[in-house]
Amino acid sequence: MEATADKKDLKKFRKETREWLDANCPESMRQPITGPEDVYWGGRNGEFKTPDFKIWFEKMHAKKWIAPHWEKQYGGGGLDRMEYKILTEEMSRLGCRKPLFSFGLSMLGPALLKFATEEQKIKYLNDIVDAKIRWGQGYSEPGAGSDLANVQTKAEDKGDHYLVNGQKVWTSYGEKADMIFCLVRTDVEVPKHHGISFLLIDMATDGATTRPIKLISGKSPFCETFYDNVKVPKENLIGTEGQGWDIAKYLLTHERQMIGGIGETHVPTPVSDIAKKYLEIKGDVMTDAVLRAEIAKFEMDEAIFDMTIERVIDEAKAGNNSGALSSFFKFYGTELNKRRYEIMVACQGIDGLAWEGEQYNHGAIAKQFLRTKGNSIEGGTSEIQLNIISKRILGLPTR
Amino acid sequence: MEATADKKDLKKFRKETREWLDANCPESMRQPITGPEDVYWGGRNGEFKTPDFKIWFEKMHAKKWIAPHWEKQYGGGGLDRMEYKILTEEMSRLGCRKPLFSFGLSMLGPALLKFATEEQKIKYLNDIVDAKIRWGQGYSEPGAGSDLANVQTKAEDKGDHYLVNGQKVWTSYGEKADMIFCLVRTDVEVPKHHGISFLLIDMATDGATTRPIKLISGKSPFCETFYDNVKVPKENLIGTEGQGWDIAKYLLTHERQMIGGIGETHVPTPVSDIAKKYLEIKGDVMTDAVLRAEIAKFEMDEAIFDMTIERVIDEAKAGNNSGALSSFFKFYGTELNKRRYEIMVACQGIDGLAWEGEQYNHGAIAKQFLRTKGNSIEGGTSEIQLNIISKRILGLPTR
Amino acid sequence: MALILTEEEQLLKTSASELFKSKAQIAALRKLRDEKDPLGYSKSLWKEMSNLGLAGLTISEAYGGLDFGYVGLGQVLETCGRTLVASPLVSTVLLSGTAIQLGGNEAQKKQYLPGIASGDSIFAFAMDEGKHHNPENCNTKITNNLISGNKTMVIDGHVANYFIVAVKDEKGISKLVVVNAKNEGILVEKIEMMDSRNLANVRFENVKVEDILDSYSSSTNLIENVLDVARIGLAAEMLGGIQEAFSRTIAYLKERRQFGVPIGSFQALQHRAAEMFGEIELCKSVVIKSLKAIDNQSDDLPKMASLAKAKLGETYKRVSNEGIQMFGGIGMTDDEEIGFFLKRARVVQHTLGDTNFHLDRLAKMKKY
Amino acid sequence: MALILTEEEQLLKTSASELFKSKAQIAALRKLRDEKDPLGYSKSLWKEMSNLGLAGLTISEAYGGLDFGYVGLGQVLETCGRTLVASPLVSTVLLSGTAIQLGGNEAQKKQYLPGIASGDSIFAFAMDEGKHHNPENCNTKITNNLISGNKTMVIDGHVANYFIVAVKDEKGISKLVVVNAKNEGILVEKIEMMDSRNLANVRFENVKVEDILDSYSSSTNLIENVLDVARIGLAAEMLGGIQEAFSRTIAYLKERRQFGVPIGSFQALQHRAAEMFGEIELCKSVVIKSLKAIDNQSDDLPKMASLAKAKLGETYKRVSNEGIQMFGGIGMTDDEEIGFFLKRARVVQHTLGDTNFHLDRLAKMKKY
Repeated sequence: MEATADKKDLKKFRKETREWLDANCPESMRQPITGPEDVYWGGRNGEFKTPDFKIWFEKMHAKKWIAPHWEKQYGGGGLDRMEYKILTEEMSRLGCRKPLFSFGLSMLGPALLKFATEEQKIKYLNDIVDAKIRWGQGYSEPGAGSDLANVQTKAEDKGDHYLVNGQKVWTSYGEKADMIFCLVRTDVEVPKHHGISFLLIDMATDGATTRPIKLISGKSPFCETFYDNVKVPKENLIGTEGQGWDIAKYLLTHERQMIGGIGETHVPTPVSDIAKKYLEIKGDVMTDAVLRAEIAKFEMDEAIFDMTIERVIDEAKAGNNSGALSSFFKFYGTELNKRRYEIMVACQGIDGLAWEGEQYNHGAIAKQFLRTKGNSIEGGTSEIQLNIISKRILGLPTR
Repeated sequence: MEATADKKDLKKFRKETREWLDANCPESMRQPITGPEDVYWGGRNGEFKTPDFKIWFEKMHAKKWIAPHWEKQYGGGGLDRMEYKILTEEMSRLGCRKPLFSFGLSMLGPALLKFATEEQKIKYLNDIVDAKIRWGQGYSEPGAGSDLANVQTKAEDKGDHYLVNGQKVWTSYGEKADMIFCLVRTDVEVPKHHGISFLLIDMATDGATTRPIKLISGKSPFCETFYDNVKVPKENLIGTEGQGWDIAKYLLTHERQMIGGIGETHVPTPVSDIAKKYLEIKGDVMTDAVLRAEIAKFEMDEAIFDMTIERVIDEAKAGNNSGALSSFFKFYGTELNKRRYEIMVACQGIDGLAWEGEQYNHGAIAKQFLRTKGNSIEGGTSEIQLNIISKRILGLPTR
Repeated sequence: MALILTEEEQLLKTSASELFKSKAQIAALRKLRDEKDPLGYSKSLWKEMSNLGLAGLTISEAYGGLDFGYVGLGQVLETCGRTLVASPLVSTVLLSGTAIQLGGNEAQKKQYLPGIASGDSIFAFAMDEGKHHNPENCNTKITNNLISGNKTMVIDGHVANYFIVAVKDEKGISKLVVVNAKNEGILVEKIEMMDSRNLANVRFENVKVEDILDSYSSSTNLIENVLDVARIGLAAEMLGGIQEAFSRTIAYLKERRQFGVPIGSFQALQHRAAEMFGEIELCKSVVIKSLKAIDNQSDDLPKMASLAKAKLGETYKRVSNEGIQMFGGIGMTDDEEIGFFLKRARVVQHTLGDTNFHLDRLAKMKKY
Repeated sequence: MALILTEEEQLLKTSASELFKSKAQIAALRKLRDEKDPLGYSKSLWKEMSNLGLAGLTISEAYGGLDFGYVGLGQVLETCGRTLVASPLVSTVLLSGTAIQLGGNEAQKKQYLPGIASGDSIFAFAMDEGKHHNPENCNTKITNNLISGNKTMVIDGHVANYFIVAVKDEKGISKLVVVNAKNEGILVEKIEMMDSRNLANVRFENVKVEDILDSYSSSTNLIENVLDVARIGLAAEMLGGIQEAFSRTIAYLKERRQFGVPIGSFQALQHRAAEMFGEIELCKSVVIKSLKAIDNQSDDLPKMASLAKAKLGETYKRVSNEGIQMFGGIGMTDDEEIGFFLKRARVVQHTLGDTNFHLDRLAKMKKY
């Protein structure tokens, strides 16, 4: 009987949610985003691109739906699992954008919820929800790509603060970050995984600087960040000294699922529709038979990958925890995306390889294509994911 | 002027060779062979399938063309490099079969020529040419597949003889072999590569037995051979004690080139011709577009692989030794052959999977298809070849 | 429709698995092969399977079945795939049972389905007429209730009590008809296949027809529908074979030592294994989703069937090839069982359309 | 016809290689790109190349060339491919020079070839009219010695002194015509491409024609023959890029350390590298054999051209993708040069027919 009562409540919640969203979400905030400049990132220098961005953020903020599933004392909406799911579904149904894009919400938040002190949670989580701080991630270093634990950035204990020296790379939009969550080495005596700590660094501190990295796509979505005798207060340590590696691993699992496409609500245009636009079709059949076969195989794998996400979520709901699968999702999702763009470029022929010019949309396809090559590198390379699968899931021996 | 004289001589040699072959090779010995039962293997129990086999062997034997390029004291014809090439070309032009199939000629012979004593050469090489002994190869052991040096079969020094105990596998037609050339361990104290010796064992000796291995193709072209206190005279050792690994490596290079298709004169039917026989074609285009693309890619790679053999031979003639490439040829040639048979089975559909019945040629295609799966395992697996390429050619580091 | 099994379905899977574990290991198939068994399956096993209700899983209770649905049948087929169980499940239940259930009228169902559910009647489904699956290629004609034509690849054709035959009438309209195997004019030639099972070529010469299955919106749709259900069922069987071949390969990688270490410690093999693992995860998803599509009478059935048969065909090929390669020389021997999966993979690939056929069909559905 | 280089050809390759090593590293291409150079190539480098005779390699001595042949030109193109040298070699020498040499009459050769051989005239070859290479798609018409139509992907179209244009006459017969770039009615739009080189879209509106190239057995064959020669030349360029990208990747595998060891010690990467090595061996063979086929006027030219362009396209794609992946994050940066090969691989793939186009053409040649 209780279950029935619950169901009724959820039905009501869905109805009210939909009505509220429909009444409050501006029309322009229901359009797909066109790129990373087309969203509100918040932060000390955060700007609303149009008044609608501001309206939408403030409405959702007042409703406590910036972090709907966080507890109320942290600025969250306190929704339970089912309510949160319904809200997500209804937003996706109406095409509502997220009111705030934030690595604080998607990456740092989960770590704080699990590892921070109550005081830290109240301070930082509320700041995230209020869009006061724009966060960046500082894991990778020049010498350590896949070997993430090879952290060389040092944080020396100076009593009331750490003195940080070193360099990070691959910080997304690092030049715009107010603060960075970092892996630093606090102990050089112990084995490399044990001497790492998780530290929050304010980029306004003396000695902290950034430099954008230009990619093969011509764009610079990442930065190098440099730390030259940067003083970081002790209270900015999350967890205990030496716990950094555990926290990082916990977050990487989240990140992998994101990059692999899990939780993506955005449904891309079928490549076969794109192909039909650009390629010769005779009697409903593409004349480029080789590409046609490649597209059919791609669409098969894409459709079945989506089913796999669905299945694994269903299994998880039924209590079958398949956490180890995140490596598989990261691997397969990014390889699929690379295939997608190879096909898109092949479909558009020489036009898809133009770099500039209005009629070629300023080389958008060529640049996106190049960007996808990084998918199987960032967030743990495909090779690392395959290592993890073979060891943790298949139990194959190491040498 | 000397070069011109040489050229004239060669022209004459070619003419005479062609005339002799045409006059002496029976018509039935110019037909392609249908299988391993359709050739003359020689040996103590050797049988000629038809009188033509006997005629052809005896004519060639009298002409000293069983081993045309070996020196005369060993029963060879004493032909030089160019003459031997011309003879091969003319035989292939007329479709003449080899008069004798023999692992003695193709595998043991080269080892004896390089490593045996003069006495051993005179004895064994002449026996090979006279088809007196049918030879088998005893390298692999049950516990050692790719790890060929892990030889467990022991040969103990008993003064005038070795006492051999152990087991070999994958001896081609082992149950028909009169003698076997074997790797045996003569020293267990030294590192594994150094304690191996190369021994000739007469299978008529007490304690030597064989058992056929049935393959997934249903056929038994290989044997296990067992050695239970087998006494082998000391003079049957080739090279010195402990030199076995060097001899085996030398022979494996020969074998790899053979399996990879180098030196094969047999030109297989183009798969596209086979496809046309079994698949629907509309307006000169196969309706199975996916298979069509696969065939086009296969024929591309096959044609260019042939060009690569041609190029590497030309480079070798020009003094550019590419011996290390034998691993590449073994790898690529066998993988190509597996692709060929996958396509052939796909072309013939369910008919290609029949196992018996006259109208399905007694399952010949299905059985050949299954047999090809061993190509990338025997004579050093594909994985071993890739290891060799990455280490010896590319110079990639070992761990 | 969550993509998980109900408790009942899980239970069914377990009990089928226990039965096959004791009665139908690969050794049983080997025995049928080596003894050149004229039936090609074990009658006593089929009896036990029927007693467990497996033959009637998809048949309504009204006709003696359990009305358990195709997700359930799929679990049994998957379990059969694990040890390559030879039984009339595909011919009689998956293909013919489905045809009668979907296309038969009340009287026809009453007449045929109870025999199927009890395991007493063996049915064979005669569809194709060439070496490649092609439903459009049908030259078997029906005139005055008599049929004539040549059918190929008829599973269990040599032991069937009844045939369900795809024919065309004078107007060129496709139909499914029921023929009693005892009727005159039927010539059956048994073909032993690579996978140690049997197909038959069946010649019909003016053979009397018992029934025409005509209780479906359109008979062309009926045939496509039956084929799609069967393709999904075969995909479920393939899933069992793929998983079994893969887990045997992984076990071998852990056990076999070369150069002083287990070969499973070589990274090149590890990555190939990890990639296969991913492909198999995909296979699991498309199989359960397509089985559910049958039970839910989804409009997507044709698409789901082609996705399932194409993907499973591709993966079975890959996993069975890698199985042999990773087992090495041992894998090439008849004594080792991994080769049986390679053989089954190829035969089932070419049953009811191979990967290429279904990729092409998927492209056609989307008009490209 | 042994598949090796003569001493002269080897010497030529070495001297080209030395020139490019000092004057045309990838940094030179980067500079042209970053400065948005209006020509897209270095005039002084082109002058030096011409002084070395590179512009006249395939032109008869009678017209100021060296008559060195296409194997020689192929070595220079391969060397260009190694550092991605931007020059008018493809547009002017490989495409247009070949067209005039093959299709021009005595007077035409006398008029145009010396300018090409000396490096003074830049020629652009205007063939395609869409985003995909398709010689059959030609809507540019010639009437009363005036041509009208739109051409796409014209290499060096923005800097050409002359155009060679594929057109159709009133009877629908294909022709190649020479147009002076100064003539009225020509609209050139320069397009900067992903590989930092330039193509142009060229619009011809009633433009006067200087010459029609008509000294070849058939003008359709002339066009196919020119295209085949150019496809092989591009394959030679691609071979250089493939080898360079691969050797840089191998060097990086030896140098880059992770987890305390060079990443080249990981077997999974080793096997992928070894497989690429094999593919590159194949590439070398088809390039030299097809270059020789040009010089020997082999009947096999169309087949050889398609084999070369298909195989090199496939391999350049693979090797350039693996290059980025194996370089990891560093490979994604513009500072590192490996990405330039990825970019060039895609543009050259879609020039004169991609791998798919040529696989299809090979199948058509064999009527399947």
